[in-house]
Amino acid sequence: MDALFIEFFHNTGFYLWDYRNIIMILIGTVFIYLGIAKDYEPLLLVPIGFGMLIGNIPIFKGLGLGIYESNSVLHYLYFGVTQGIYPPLVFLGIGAMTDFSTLLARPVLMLLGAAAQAGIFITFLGALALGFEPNEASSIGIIGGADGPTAIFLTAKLAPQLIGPIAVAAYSYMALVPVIQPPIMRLLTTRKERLIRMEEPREVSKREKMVFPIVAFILCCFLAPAALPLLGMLCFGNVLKEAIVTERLAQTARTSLIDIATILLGVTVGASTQGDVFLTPASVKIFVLGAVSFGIATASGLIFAKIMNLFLKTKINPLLGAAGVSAVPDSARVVHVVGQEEDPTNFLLMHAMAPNVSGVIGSAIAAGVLWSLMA
Amino acid sequence: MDALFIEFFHNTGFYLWDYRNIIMILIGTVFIYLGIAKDYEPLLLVPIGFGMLIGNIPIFKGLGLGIYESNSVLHYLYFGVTQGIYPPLVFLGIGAMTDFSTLLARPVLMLLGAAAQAGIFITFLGALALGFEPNEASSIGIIGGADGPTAIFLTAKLAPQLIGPIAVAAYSYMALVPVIQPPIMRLLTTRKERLIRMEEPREVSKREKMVFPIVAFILCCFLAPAALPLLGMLCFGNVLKEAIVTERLAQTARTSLIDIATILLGVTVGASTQGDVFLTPASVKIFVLGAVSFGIATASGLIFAKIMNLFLKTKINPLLGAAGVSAVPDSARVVHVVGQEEDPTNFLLMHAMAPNVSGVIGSAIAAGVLWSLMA
Amino acid sequence: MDALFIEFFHNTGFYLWDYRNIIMILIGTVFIYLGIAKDYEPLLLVPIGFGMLIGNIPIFKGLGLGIYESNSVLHYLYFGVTQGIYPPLVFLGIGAMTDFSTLLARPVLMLLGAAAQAGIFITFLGALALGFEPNEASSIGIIGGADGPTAIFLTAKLAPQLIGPIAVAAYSYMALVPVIQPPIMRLLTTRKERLIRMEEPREVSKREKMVFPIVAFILCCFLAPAALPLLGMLCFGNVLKEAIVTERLAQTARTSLIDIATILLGVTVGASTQGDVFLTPASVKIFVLGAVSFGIATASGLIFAKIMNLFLKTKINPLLGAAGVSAVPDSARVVHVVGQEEDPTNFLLMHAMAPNVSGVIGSAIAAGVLWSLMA
Amino acid sequence: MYGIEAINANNGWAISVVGISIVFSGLVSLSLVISQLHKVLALYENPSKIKALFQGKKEEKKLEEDTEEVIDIVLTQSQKETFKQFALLVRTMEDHFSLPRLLHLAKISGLKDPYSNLNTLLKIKIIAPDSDGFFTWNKNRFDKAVN
Amino acid sequence: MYGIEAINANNGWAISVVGISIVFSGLVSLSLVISQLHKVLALYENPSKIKALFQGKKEEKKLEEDTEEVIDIVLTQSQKETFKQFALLVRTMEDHFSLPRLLHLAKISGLKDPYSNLNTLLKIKIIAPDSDGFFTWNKNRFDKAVN
Amino acid sequence: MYGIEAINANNGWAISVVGISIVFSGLVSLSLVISQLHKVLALYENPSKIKALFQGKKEEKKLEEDTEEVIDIVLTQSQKETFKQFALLVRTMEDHFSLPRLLHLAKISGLKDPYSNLNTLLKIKIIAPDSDGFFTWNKNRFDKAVN
Ligand code: NA
Ligand code: NA
Ligand code: NA
Repeated sequence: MDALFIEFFHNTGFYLWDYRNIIMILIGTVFIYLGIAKDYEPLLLVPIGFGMLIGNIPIFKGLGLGIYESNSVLHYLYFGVTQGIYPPLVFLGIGAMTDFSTLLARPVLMLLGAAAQAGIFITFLGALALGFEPNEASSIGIIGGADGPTAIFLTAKLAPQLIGPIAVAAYSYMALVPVIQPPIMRLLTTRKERLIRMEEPREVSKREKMVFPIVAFILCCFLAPAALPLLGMLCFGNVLKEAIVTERLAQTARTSLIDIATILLGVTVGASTQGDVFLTPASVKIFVLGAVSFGIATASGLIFAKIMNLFLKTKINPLLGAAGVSAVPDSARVVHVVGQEEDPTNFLLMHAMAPNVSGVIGSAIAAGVLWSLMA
Repeated sequence: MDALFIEFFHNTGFYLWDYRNIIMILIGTVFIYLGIAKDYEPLLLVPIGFGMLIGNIPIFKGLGLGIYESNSVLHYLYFGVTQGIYPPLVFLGIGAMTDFSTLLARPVLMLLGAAAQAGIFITFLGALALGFEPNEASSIGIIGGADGPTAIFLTAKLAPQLIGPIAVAAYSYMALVPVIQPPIMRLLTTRKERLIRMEEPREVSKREKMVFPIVAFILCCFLAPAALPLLGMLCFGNVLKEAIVTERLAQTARTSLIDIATILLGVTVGASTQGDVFLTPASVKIFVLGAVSFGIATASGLIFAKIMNLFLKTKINPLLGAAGVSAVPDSARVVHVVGQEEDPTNFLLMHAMAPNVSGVIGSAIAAGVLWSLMA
Repeated sequence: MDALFIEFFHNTGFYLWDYRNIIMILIGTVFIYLGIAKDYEPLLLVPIGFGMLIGNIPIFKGLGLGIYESNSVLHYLYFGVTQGIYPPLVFLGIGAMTDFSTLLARPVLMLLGAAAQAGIFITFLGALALGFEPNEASSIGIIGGADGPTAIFLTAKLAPQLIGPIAVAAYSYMALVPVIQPPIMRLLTTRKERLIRMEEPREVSKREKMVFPIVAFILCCFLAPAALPLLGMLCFGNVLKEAIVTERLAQTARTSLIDIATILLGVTVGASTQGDVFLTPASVKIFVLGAVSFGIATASGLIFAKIMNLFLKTKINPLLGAAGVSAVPDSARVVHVVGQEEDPTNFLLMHAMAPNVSGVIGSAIAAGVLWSLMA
Repeated sequence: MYGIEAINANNGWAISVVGISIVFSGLVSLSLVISQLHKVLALYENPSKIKALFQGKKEEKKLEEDTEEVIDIVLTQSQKETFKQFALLVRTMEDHFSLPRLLHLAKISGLKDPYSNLNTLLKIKIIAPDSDGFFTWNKNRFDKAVN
Repeated sequence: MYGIEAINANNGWAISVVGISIVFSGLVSLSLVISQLHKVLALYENPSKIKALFQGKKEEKKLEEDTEEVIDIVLTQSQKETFKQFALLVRTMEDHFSLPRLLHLAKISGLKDPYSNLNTLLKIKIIAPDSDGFFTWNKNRFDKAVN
Repeated sequence: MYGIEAINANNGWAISVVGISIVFSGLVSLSLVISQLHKVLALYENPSKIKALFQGKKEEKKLEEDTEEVIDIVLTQSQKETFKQFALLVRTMEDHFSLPRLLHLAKISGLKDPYSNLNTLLKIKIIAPDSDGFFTWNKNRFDKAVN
């Protein structure tokens, strides 16, 4: 019997644990804390954080417990990540909850959503310079897209072995947007610029909203067919939303369906960060590059906005440029808050949503381009 | 760099497009329009229509974008169609929302639901005559069942290569029921017949409703075991609905579950209609046969109702026969509207639901029979 | 044509039926009846009951109708059972609806949840004695855990061929808890004991509830890593629930997600009970052992409670011990009812929830231990 | 192969006849069974009806008794909210419902602090035990308490 | 391989330039299209507006007529409940809605006894047919009936 | 093989003893940890309580100020509907909530025209900024506006 006790003890976490598991468990706990206490992207940080706990319980191989063991439950649920199935489903839900009115009211703001994607490609160069393979570099660059599902989708297709670190980096920085962006925004804009008021957007007709997703889908996917899975579902969801008659489908897409996808995506991505595979020099580089790419993306958006002002009659508030990184809706919210520091009566939020959502489209296109150039 | 631009351009839809893609994109747009503007079966036409757009974006092979490429997201979602998994789930939801009261109140009306299925077998003969293989002919015949999930299920089992055209034909004609049926109904019935009023159905007890799905399931599946997947789920859903205590399961079955299945079924079936595989002579034949089968089904229902009147003491309104084709609830609604043209105070809708729902059972049995005779 | 009629007739249930199918269909009907009329665990008995009907329609092999035919729809849905995927999803939902307050208020009651698991191991010995293999004996023992998903999960991992009988036994006895437990409770407790009143539990802070699932998960899974899939999801669900900010995810987990998992789990487990594979001597032994294990579990809980009272200053009502078998919330409800027989003003329910939910954790740990010792 | 020839070759006529006959025999037999169903069930149903009637009476009496008493407890807004939700749940149950089942539903529906709130409901007699182990909802007192 | 060397080796510059240009051309062209969109749609929209206006008037007249009559039917509480749910459904439809569609929605939303209740609604003229085959909801009578 | 023999052969006794002991050690250690938990958390919690108290006072003052003013804007029925939904959302948030978060929730919950409606709410001061960058919901004005 003692033998059995000892055998069993050798299978417990108290015997099998490794300092890297402990580190990851602490990180996971911090993620959960940030999500709950600081309300940073809770819908993602909490599942990912708890997933980190699940993934870093010290387990013995062979029983089929670990996410990397082919017959484990986690492995089956992880399938939706590795095959890039969850991200389009999440986009379907996002499409079903996104209101493109502000974008339709002032299309020129879409350019800001394009400019901010410069972060992706500059980071791509940086990653190459740090010695990553082109496919890995592309996946790292996409972190600058500030769009979790897009990053996971592209990485699943180009560099599956990096899903963990890239997803975690992307979501961490998306959560830290309120910390990362403001200093850059203050640095690159003058008080006078931050005080600029945007005029009320024009009223947008129901029919415009209805036609938009169809036009946007055809146009963007003709240009970048590889953006199909993401943009297709995003626009499909939006059609369901705007076409009243399909409200019940839109409702399900924006509740049960996206929630289920989010839960499973979050917890499995978190569980994929097993200490031994996650705590590597590559991950450190990825985090550094990720931070850089967020900075560059923000800066490009701001600067491009200032350049636009040289040509526009009615100036736009350059802070809006920072919302181009997407990270919906946090970066739009940051723009709003920074704007209000100067003038509490200046309501920038709804205007910031335009570059914000076009940033989503922008990074989906960028992902498509990178995918097709690397594959 | 120019080289790269050119290479990329060669991967864009602007270079890869084919006139058939454009045709399908236009058809898809028409589907979406009919669904939204004309409110024809929007829950199916809109997803299928947008699916057609997704499936006809010109893409380059090899990346895993197309629905027919084994590692594409669309392919994984399409699995539920090719393996016939979505249709039973849809039937589960339909069962959880169907009220069989009117059927229980006047069981004789079930015969109309049987008669209308003649369309299936006559079309089957027509398809054979046009040179289709028996398995294909069966799948084409089932279009006359006017029941999308049933048609998709049988086709997935017997002639997977025809899923696209048969599903599209089935749903198109189901959507066009308000256009196809009325003329036939007016042609085959006299004004006097159309004026017949149905007596109030008797009150049906909760317990009857509770026992019905169990009895119906056992009886029908003993007779046609191959109808098991469809009738099993239909009756199971209805049990969950009628057994109050399982309301929460019925609620989920009739909302999230059926919606998710509908979204995925619709968009992937739509995406399966890639111009090159869809625009074929076979598809044209299928559409012709589909139209015919709807006509025959409607006619058989009407004529059988008139025959029944020769024997019944209290005559039934022969228009009800047209509701036997199922296409729930559109054909019942058509019966109601045509009836009101003659007498606006004649409320036929609830009576038409009886043949309507028995038409669903009828075509499920027919599908079972064909499946077992062909396999 | 006659030939065809005869051929078809040979494929109908009227020709293929076997007395065992009829028996199982009757059992299935009884399950549905108990669920609906007696309100015994309706959410499980009704799906399982109807699943029995589905699984026992006499079918001909080869077409892909039966749950054991690799290309049948039922087989695909059954995959979630055989791979142990549904149980963790169900636990996710349970976690998202469980309130651990009473447990946190009086942790000592957790011991009752541990004591009741003795039933598992004593039954395990009994099963060995009746000639079952160790892996089978473990799966049979876990019936005493009075926790359907746990039983199904462990059996799927250790003795898949027994899933049907073990799941049915587990759920039957869980449903029969109001019949099985009371006599044992009256037998093993004195009136004086049954009259003991529990003092109001202290108020539990939101933060305690928030930290609990994390602590519980890490602690239990370090000790028994193989409990990871079940406890991980249970605690994850509870985190989503307690962390307000993720309410929408918790909401989906406790509605659509658990309902879908429950429907599919119930109906497929039911369908797996095909007469020929289910009605065997082994099944009979399993049912006998199952009944025994429920009895022993109840007894152990009660007796342990009485032992605790020898050491506690403020005595606890030994009836609470019976709630340690989990079977949430029925056994807690039984405790409450039996308590009220003696004193209608003694409200034991909320106190009984503490051993009740710790019984869930207890049997999950037991399952983990057995799994790791057998595999 | 085309036309009649193809039909004959594939035994089309027989298949069609068999097919439509099966469909008919299925629905005909089902309609026959149904037409008898309610007669079979009729007998089985009466007792329950009577019982229901009987319970109805009992309840009225209870209500009258209560109207005298007063509720001497102050409820917070959030409590009132929760009580209203409980009221909805009870509406979905039989007149004489089981307390644990209500609690179960309350927890499933995510009502806040189901235990303590249920306790209060019992304390202020909005939920009262009946003679046979079940409980009844006293709408009367509930309205008083909530408004 | 590291630094500029690695970038050159992997054709990084070209890829980046191509990438960002595609992103821009995509969003620029899209914004151009959008900016024209509402002008294109403008014409298409007017007729509908006029029609809506027209219908609005028709309805007012109908309402006045009704106010005279009285509702001589007693409704159970549960009927009133269901009617309120029907009212909500109707709110989601056009002013002149199709009865079958309403029934369909009612069944989908799991209202109880949709048929008989709909029938009652017609009998007490809360739902009334209009001239062109559709039906309208008579809020006026509805309020009378329910309260 | 049967009986005791089978148990011995399969090392049954040891397995059972190990098994039950693990279960116990798991739940015992967990209960020990829990029993200490609230003491650990106790200290950590006080500050927040105080703060809450403090905020509570601030708000009252604000309310008083408002009661004078009047709301000089006419709301459509649908606006009122939406505002009520906003009210529900706010109830789920802290007293001093972040506007973007509210907007986010509003969009997630599919309220109609979240932007314009939120704007109106700000214009008619139902949502008012507080001193430290967050916003508060003025129930007082809300009731006036909606009823
Ligand atoms: Na972006
Ligand atoms: Na049909
Ligand atoms: Na247990």
